[in-house]
Amino acid sequence: MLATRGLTWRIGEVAIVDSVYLDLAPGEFLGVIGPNGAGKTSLFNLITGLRRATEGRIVLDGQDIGALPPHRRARLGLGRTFQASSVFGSLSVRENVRLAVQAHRGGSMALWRRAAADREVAAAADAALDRVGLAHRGTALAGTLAHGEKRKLEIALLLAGEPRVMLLDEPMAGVSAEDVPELVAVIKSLTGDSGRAVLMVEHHMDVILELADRIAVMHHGALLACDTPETVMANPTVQEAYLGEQL
Amino acid sequence: MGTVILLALTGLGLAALYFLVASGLSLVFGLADVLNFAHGLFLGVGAYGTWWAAGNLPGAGPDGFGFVFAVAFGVAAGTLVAILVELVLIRPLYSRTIEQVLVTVGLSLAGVALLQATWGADARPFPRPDWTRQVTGILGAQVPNGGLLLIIAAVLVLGAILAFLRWTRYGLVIRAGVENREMVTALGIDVRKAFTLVFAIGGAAAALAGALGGVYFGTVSPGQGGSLLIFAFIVVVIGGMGSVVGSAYAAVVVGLVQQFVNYYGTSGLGDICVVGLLAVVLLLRPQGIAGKVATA
Amino acid sequence: MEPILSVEDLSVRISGLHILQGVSFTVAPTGVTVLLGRNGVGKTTTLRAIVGLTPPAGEVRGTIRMGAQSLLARPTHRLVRGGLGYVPEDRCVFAGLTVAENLRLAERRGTSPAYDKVFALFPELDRRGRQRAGSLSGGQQQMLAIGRVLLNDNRLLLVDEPTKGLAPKVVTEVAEVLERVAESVPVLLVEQNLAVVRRLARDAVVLAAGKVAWTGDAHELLLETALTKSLLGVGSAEGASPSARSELASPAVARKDQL
Amino acid sequence: ATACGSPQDTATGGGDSAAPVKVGLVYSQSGALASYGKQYIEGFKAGLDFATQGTGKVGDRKIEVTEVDDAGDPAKAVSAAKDLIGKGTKIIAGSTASGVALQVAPIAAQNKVLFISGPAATDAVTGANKYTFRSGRQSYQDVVTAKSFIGDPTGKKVVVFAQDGAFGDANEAAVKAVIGTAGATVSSVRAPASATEFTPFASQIKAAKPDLLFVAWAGTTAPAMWQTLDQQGVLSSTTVVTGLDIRASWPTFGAAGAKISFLSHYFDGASDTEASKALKAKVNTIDLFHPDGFAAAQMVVRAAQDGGDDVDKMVTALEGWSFDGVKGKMTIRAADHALLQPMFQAKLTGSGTTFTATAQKSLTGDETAPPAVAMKG
Amino acid sequence: MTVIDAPPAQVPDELTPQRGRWHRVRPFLPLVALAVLAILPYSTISLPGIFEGPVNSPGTLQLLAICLIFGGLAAGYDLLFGRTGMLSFGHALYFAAGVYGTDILVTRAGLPLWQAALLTITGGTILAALLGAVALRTVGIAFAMVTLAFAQVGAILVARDFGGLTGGEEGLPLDVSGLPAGLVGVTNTVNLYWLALAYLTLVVFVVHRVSGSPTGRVLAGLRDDERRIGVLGLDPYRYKLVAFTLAGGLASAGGVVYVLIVGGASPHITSSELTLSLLVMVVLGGPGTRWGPVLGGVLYMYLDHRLTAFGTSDAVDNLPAILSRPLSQPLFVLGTVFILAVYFFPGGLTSLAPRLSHLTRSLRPPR
Ligand SMILES: Nc1ncnc2c1ncn2[C@@H]1O[C@H](COP(=O)(O)OP(=O)(O)OP(=O)(O)O)[C@@H](O)[C@H]1O
Ligand SMILES: Nc1ncnc2c1ncn2[C@@H]1O[C@H](COP(=O)(O)OP(=O)(O)OP(=O)(O)O)[C@@H](O)[C@H]1O
Ligand SMILES: CC(C)C[C@H](N)C(=O)O
Ligand SMILES: [Mg+2]
Ligand SMILES: [Mg+2]
Repeated sequence: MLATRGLTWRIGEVAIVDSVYLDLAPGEFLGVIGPNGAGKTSLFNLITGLRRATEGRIVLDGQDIGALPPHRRARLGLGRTFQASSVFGSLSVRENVRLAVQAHRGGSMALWRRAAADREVAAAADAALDRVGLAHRGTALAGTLAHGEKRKLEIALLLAGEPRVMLLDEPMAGVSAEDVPELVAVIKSLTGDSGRAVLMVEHHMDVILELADRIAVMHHGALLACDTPETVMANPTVQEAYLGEQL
Repeated sequence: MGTVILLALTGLGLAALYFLVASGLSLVFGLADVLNFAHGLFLGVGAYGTWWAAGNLPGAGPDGFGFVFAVAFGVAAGTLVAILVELVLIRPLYSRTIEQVLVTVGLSLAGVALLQATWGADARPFPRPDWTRQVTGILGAQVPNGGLLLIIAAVLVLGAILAFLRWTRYGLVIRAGVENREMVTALGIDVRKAFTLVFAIGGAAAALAGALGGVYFGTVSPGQGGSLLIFAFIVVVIGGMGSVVGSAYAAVVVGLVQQFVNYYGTSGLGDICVVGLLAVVLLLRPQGIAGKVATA
Repeated sequence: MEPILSVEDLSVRISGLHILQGVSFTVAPTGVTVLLGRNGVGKTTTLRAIVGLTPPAGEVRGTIRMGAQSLLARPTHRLVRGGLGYVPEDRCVFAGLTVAENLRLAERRGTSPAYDKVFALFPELDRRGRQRAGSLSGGQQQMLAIGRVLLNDNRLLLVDEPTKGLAPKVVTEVAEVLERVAESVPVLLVEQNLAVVRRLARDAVVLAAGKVAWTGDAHELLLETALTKSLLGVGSAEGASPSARSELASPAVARKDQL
Repeated sequence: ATACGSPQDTATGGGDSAAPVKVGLVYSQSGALASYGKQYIEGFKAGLDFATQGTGKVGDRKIEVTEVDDAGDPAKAVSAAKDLIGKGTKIIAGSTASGVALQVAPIAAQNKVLFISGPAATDAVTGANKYTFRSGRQSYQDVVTAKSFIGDPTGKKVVVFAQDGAFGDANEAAVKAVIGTAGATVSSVRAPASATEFTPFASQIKAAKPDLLFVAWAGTTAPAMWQTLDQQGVLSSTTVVTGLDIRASWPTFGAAGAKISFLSHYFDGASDTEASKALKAKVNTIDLFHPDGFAAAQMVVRAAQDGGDDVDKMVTALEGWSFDGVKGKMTIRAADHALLQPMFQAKLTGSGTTFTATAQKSLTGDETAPPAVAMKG
Repeated sequence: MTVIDAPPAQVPDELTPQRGRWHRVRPFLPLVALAVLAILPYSTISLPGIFEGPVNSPGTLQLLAICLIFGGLAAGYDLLFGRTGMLSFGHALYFAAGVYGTDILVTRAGLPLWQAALLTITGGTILAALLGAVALRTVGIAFAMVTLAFAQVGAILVARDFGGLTGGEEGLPLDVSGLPAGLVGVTNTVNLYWLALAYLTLVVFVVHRVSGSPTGRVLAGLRDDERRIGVLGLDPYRYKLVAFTLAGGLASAGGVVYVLIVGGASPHITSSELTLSLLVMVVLGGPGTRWGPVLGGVLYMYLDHRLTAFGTSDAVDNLPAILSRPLSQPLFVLGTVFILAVYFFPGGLTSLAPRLSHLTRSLRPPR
């Protein structure tokens, strides 16, 4: 479904992302792990078009999307969350999601229709909020949410776009341990549907192990391994490079 | 050949004037994040301060040491006003950029009007040593000494500011404070002092520009600062906000382009070219020549 | 033992929201005291109130004392110079400055900076001295943020979620560093990673709904799964019954350690 | 008073033989031209005193002057004019800036009130419409005076150095019309009004080697411009003519002043008329635009005396009228309302801050008469 | 656990239904205000000190008309600044295009007014679209400076008086001979007033509808996080260009009305100071609110015009020189008023209303 072919991003001489070959099958959940600074976020930025790759191709459903701007890629079904929450701070939580729904429905340049009158959009937005358990915060300004709530809202924004490929950048970062299961459940419920593929960066190994079908390990911009969780966890290089001495 | 040299050197004189205005603007703009429309006022205060001192202050005068003293007084006055503006008006509004713009816009209106109310709308002859009215023959070109004086002053100011930012602790604090004021405080540093300092430096550079600009133009008038300000802004942006070195490059480019195009093209084309240059630079390199680098 | 820090009836409002509603706890003069609680309960707000970084729209009431000295209404930079080290939640390194400059900035007047100590803990920082901090990875930035504070002698360290977004290996490293630091300086730590809490914490303070819900020995808290469940809440807030909620906030529960 | 009325009400002026004559003065009290405005109003007051023999009355009717500040902004001037007209004012005078004069003039014509433009120098006010007059000089008269410096222009080479824009255009056009048609070749060097560095222009002028350089420059950059012309040796290589501005600007010429031939609208001591004595008694030192205010007052009194409240009669009373103004004999040309007036040649001497202007020659109103233009409206 | 109620969302007010005592009446308040403004010229009430003459005198109506125009302009500018977060320093250009376009077409080309107006508004809109297409390749301060640069070119072109079209620094008086009689002459000032009122109404209505529309929602999103909008699948550039073009078109329409009211064009409307004043107006009133920019624009222009009278009044003249000299400079007073306004009404004038109601509520005895 999504494939990268020798994807490389250099700043000066340094390859931040170094010739990455990835394949994501429909319905697959691929976890990405790797030490801090391995280039995971950078890889996401390349795939979603926020950065231009210096070499290599990105193929979605057989189409090379490497030259498209971010919004065109999103319209082809690529959705992502950000490592640092990025929600529309001055809009209410519900408005945030409505905007995402609207974007998904085509985002026509309607200047004269009343947005609030669009019941379908509102219903879809409420459904997305419900799914992440934020329905009760609908009228709050997104900017005033606590960190964990923002993470949930990020996922709701993603959900609203009904992407076929989801890229989650550390969705658990900063979420209290006790809220993790809830968020994991939400993410799990997303992947069940209709052959949606997920690429998720996460440092919580238990979460990765619970969710991922395969795990890709990045190190110094390159792909160190990409295999089933068991194989990857048993790999001594991975243990040395990433996991270190377990607590 | 003589013409080219003359145009180049007078263009550099113009560039020096732009740089003196722009360097302070760029520092305040880039580092303290204040889009300071009142910068022209500091310039006016510097010019009027020098003018007033030369006429009224014992020991000061239009010549020799008296003139140096008058300029020092003007620069001190500009610096003082800048410090007061920062302490009284800008400080309570940190991190509220738009309000700061508004206040400085208000201040530029009120300040210029105040100068005008005090000393009248008309240009006043500026006291200056006679040698600044003369010319120096350089390779067949009769270069005005006032312009040469500006060039020398600009080079000195550039060096001083760079040294300050690179090698002093306050320079470091200023560069860090730009990014995250709160965090600088959380490291145990009183960041407000640093910003006052930035205003003081900016005010001093602008006041010096006012004083030397007065020498160069031969007059002072309340609106002088404002008209230089637009080009100074252009210089700041082309050079990259916060970058003093960038401002220096940009000032040279702007000064020379203006001078040469005005001579070889038609009048007014120079200004349009400069504006066009700004648009082109921003479209190709939105961060300006030097980019937003806090490293001076 | 006299506590190093005591917070009494701390109340914080930010633009109309009553975020902390009378929080009281103390920090022991040695070891790590951990501040726990669900997302958005006000942990960060508490730390920021202690170092005087409440946003301009905010209002702080109550008393905060370090020793005999009241901290409230004193400017942040004074507090920090007085030996209160703060490592913020989002690292906040100066992206445009080099690593070395970030460290140099943190030197406090009148003390000699302990570069050898910091570089021993984080050799990476020594190697990358000339790199711009903005181009460091998240984990490297966290090391810089901690290293920056450790340059100086502190009477108390406030550390907000230092392991957030770090790889397990780095989490372990950071935990080790904090463990060593805590041998000489008391630490008030906000942490979500219970493994880290288990390893470091001696005392625990649990916040719920803007109030202190539990204080006491950290291991006692972690051992009793029932207690962690009810305090740190498994399941959503909507799920909890009203009676259970009021019980949490009631003084009887909060003083469990003194029973 | 009722609280309801028609939205198209305007006060109806006078009618009553003892009602005061309302005169509105819309001029710059603040803004860049404030000091011109100050001279204008001082001149106006002195002139009113002079023309009414100190009574401030025309017959039994008091002249009631309302002053409004336009700050040099045509929009404010138009608002003020509409306000005054709405209140029944039939005579408006003032306009320090040309831009203001040009936009107030049509308002006067639309509403059939008398408008006497002040210091605004633009030629376009002359012949603007039947209701518009002027109490000051116009650019064309400057240029004719300039011409008097070169004797026979045939075969001479004349360069105009002027700023971009209408002021410069008008001067260039006038030089071409006055000196060019008399046989000289006229070329021009133009610079942006905002220019701060004049070396390129000075070089161009020098390269042209003119017999006469006519400079039309207004604004705060003028001293820098003069200094550059001097430094680059332009002033000592040819005859340079320009208009003499207000006294405050004299010291800014510095040493260059002695090398310039000035044409002058007026300076203290240029004439020795009854009016100038009366004016001098009031203001001590007469400056450039005092005579304009003075003449405006004389015209107002004349209009009120002979026209009563009938604006058309006022127009008739003014058209073709000759009077003794500060400058000497002034004549309002009936065809286009140009104000024919004496002009002067002057030299500037002195140093430091004390300079004096001395008259070299004076030209009569007929000698400096601009060509008649057709009345536009 | 206390459930913390979220503060009233500062979402564009169109997007959230308002509750409260007033909520039944509220939707009609603008209509009432419009009606009052429309019949105002029938009143002969004098407000000494506030206006020179009775409300229906031409001078007062002229002043009000100018104020209304600028209220509309500020509201249009707010579509860029307050609602989309684009800081343009060149908005004056499109206004000036409206003013000079109409003036030149009527005075120099002799077109009938309606044709001139139509051509000008179309031209102004196309100009905004073209320049916007270029300028929007940059963001933030760079965008502000590119727009400033374009406007500066406009100002230079006007000042240079190419082909004698613009009249340079002297400006270009409007030739009224071909204009409808109802727009000419002091007695017809009221018609100009109604025209200005119509313009203001149009702008407020358009801005209101647009910001309540799906596109308006995207604009609000752009203000917060442009990158996010892109990742959601919307092209930020397109939306910003639409907002820029629309605002430019509204500004040039304002120019058409303004040239009729003032009876000519003068170069100071091309200056960057005008854009800065627009910014001041919006911030003074309250950016992103429906009425704030309008109020700010009206108040600014009112002060700008009236302060000249204040400066020359006897009350000021009688003060000691140290006070009367600065006070007789209108710009000194205007500048000082802004500075004070920033400190005393942060968030703009419209933020006063909720604060006042807070005050009254706390003064009311508890029940
Ligand atoms: N704009 C940039 N300029 C220079 N270096 C950069 C830039 N962006 C990223 N890097 C560098 O690229 C490397 C990879 O960064 P990236 O953010 O992709 O890491 P990551 O795997 O997401 O790490 P983490 O788990 O800490 O978030 C880091 O060493 C970082 O310093
Ligand atoms: N500047 C602010 N304006 C409005 N509300 C705020 C502000 N800062 C924090 N809050 C609110 O205060 C509450 C507590 O926030 P705080 O960041 O202290 O929580 P936390 O316990 O640190 O959460 P987390 O574990 O997610 O970091 C949240 O509900 C948040 O929405
Ligand atoms: C320089 C002055 C004589 C200018 C004149 N007042 C004008 O407005 O045209
Ligand atoms: Mg990352
Ligand atoms: Mg927190």
